[in-house]
Amino acid sequence: MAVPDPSAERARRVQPVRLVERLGAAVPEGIESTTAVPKEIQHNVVVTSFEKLVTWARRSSLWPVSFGLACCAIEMMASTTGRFDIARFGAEVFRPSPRQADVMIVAGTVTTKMAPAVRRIYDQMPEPKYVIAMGACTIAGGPFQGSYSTVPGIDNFVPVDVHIAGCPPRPDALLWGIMKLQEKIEKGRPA
Amino acid sequence: MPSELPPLYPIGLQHGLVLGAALFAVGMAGALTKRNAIAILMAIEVMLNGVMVTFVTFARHIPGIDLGGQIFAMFVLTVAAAEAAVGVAIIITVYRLRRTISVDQADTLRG
Amino acid sequence: MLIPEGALIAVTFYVLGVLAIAGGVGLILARRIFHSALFLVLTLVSVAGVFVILGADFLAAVQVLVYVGAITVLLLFGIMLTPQTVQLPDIASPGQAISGALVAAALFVVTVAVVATTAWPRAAPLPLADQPTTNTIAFNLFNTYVLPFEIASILLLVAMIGAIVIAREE
Amino acid sequence: MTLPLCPPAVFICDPFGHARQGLYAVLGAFLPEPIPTVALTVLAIALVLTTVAVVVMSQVWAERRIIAFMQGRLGPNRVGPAGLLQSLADVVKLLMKEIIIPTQADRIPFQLAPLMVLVPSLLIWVVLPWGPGLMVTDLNIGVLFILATGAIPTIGILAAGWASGNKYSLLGGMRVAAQLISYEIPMAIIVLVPVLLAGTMSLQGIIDAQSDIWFVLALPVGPIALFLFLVAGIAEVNRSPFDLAEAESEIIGGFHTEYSGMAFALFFLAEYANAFAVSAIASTLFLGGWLGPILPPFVWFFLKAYLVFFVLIWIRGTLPRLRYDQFMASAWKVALPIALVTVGLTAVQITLHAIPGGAGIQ
Repeated sequence: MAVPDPSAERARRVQPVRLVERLGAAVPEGIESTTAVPKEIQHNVVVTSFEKLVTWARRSSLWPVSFGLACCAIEMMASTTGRFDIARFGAEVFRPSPRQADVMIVAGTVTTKMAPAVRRIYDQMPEPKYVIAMGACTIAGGPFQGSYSTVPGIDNFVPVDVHIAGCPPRPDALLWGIMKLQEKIEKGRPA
Repeated sequence: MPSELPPLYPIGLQHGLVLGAALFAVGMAGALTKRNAIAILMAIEVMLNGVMVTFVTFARHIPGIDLGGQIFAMFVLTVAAAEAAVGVAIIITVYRLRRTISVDQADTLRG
Repeated sequence: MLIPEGALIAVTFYVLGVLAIAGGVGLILARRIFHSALFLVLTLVSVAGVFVILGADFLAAVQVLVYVGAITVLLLFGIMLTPQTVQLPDIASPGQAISGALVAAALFVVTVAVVATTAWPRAAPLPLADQPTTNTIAFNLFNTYVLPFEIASILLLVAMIGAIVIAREE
Repeated sequence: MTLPLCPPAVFICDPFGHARQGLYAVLGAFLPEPIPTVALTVLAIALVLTTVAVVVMSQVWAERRIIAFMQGRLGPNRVGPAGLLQSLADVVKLLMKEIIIPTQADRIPFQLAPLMVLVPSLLIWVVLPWGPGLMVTDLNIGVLFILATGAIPTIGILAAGWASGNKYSLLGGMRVAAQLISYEIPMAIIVLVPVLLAGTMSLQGIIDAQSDIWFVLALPVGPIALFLFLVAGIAEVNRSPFDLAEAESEIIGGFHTEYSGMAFALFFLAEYANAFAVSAIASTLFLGGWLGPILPPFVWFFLKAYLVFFVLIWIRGTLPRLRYDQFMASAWKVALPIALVTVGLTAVQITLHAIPGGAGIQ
């Protein structure tokens, strides 16, 4: 990046560095890691099928945290209604407490003031956890890019699994994002 | 002693009474040594439980026709409920006035 | 029978009795008042189990319903409504604690001595078969013991009104 | 009833009883006496536990599908046929999730609380009669046992709220305790109506007393009692419209805010097991339990219980959540007086022998 972005700099300052380091190591968490299985028993049928079962369960039951930041959140709410029905994927269980959620749908403009709160919600979620960045503002600041108050993309402080383009993305785009996330979980994360 | 006990019911009268006495003593120790007023209330509940065990043991082993021991245990239960309600109300009032429920500090009337 | 039924009952009785006493001791020794309340629950439930063994099934259910379901919850409410900013050590001064424990121990010894030396009447206990006690209790409560029953209800009413009046904020 | 009952001699009418007799014969042939009885009791407990798990999963699925239907949606339909495996996926996922214990938490009560909530709700299943003689044990104080075990989870919930070290958990815990105590009183009084009508507290005895007429049809007290029982029951199990303890928009889930993974799943399991228990108790006390023509008794039991549970889902899909003061006022100022009057009326009717099907007191 040739031109240093002051807001990006600010966003980096709000991040809790220790936690980013932990994530920066990009260790595959939980059961889906095959590296933990010793070589001799890697072809063990039970382990493999159990792993498959867990992966299947994780991709089939993605409970989002219920929080929204701006206009994209309206589209996120619309995705639960009859026309789109996020419930078909078992993802209508919007948990109010991040402790019980699997996926954080960051929907809307993330301001520098809000960034620590977003990061905190991410930290409060139990592993394994996923993040969907919904909309142009969340991905890269959108129309507010370069503004003094907007974070140019949440990749600066949380690891994002799926980006959904649009301003705002339609609810079907969010559904597409959830399906992409399911594919990603199935293939094993980080892909 | 065990030979005198009927074969169907192995626990003698004395066993139940000793359990009741032990509960009463433990509760009494708690009531005498704790400082938190609610803890004292709890200890008193343990004492009342000891009394109830004693009553029920008597109802079991000295059977009248009317299970009077169990009925008395029920009255003890009633008294315990009333005592807890009034006790907690008093403690909350004391807390509201003095911001503490330690019985050592609620000594306004001491000369 | 491989294991005699009587032995099973006796073992259950002793385990429950030890649990009840352990709950009482834990209540005294616990540092946090909330832990004391949980120990109290242990005592109350164990005593309910003792009641079942002593053939008082109705009373056991009432014990759980009233003591665990109502009185303990009331005490927990009391704990939560009186937050202590300063966590004091909850045991009284050593002198008082030791003398209190001694008095309680002395009482226990005296009671046990009395229990051991008294010549109790040797009436045959009821057979262990589950006789429903509910009917007997209900019948006697409303015949022989109707006056204490009414007094108890008046006591409850007075306690209720008193508690409301005392705890009410003006 | 003009239609014949399912004869217990036919295998399909009483498969559990026949299986029990067969197993007992086989085991008793070469094992000394206490072992077959103990083994069969353990088997019965295992069967009940499995049933609880399956029932809870089916309930969650049914609830999500039915609510979706009522809202003009489809509901879960991607995982397994018609989304049937959705609950299984949820359970496996929750099993494998991290369990976070907050630093502010009081560790031992925090970890003990889910068990204190779950175990009593499983205990209630001990006395639910699936068919004639088909229960783990038939207590002669069955109704009181249900009320007593139903009182224990309050402590667990308060412990969860207190031990989490979170203000929302504490608020949720206190709310739920106040709510459970308030609605336990009308509930305890209203179950006296079937107890008075049957003259016994044993659930099996109450069902036997309904062989002529279901207690819900014992006019005029029957329908009032059933309605009040359902209202109090919904409040007891924290379901909408009385889910103030878990009001997501107010206190982010109440007492289980800080619970994740399996610990949360235990609360979830207890909640649905309780919801089904309330449905089953309502059908036992008022709708004749396993009584019914042609079909086997256990089918009738589950049919009626699921029917009542459907009503609970229906209420959830229809009514908004109450405000807290309205909720408490309706307990103390409406439900309690109505319950008292209903029980009094029942007693008067029974003494006058003016109630259809009433056992009466000599």
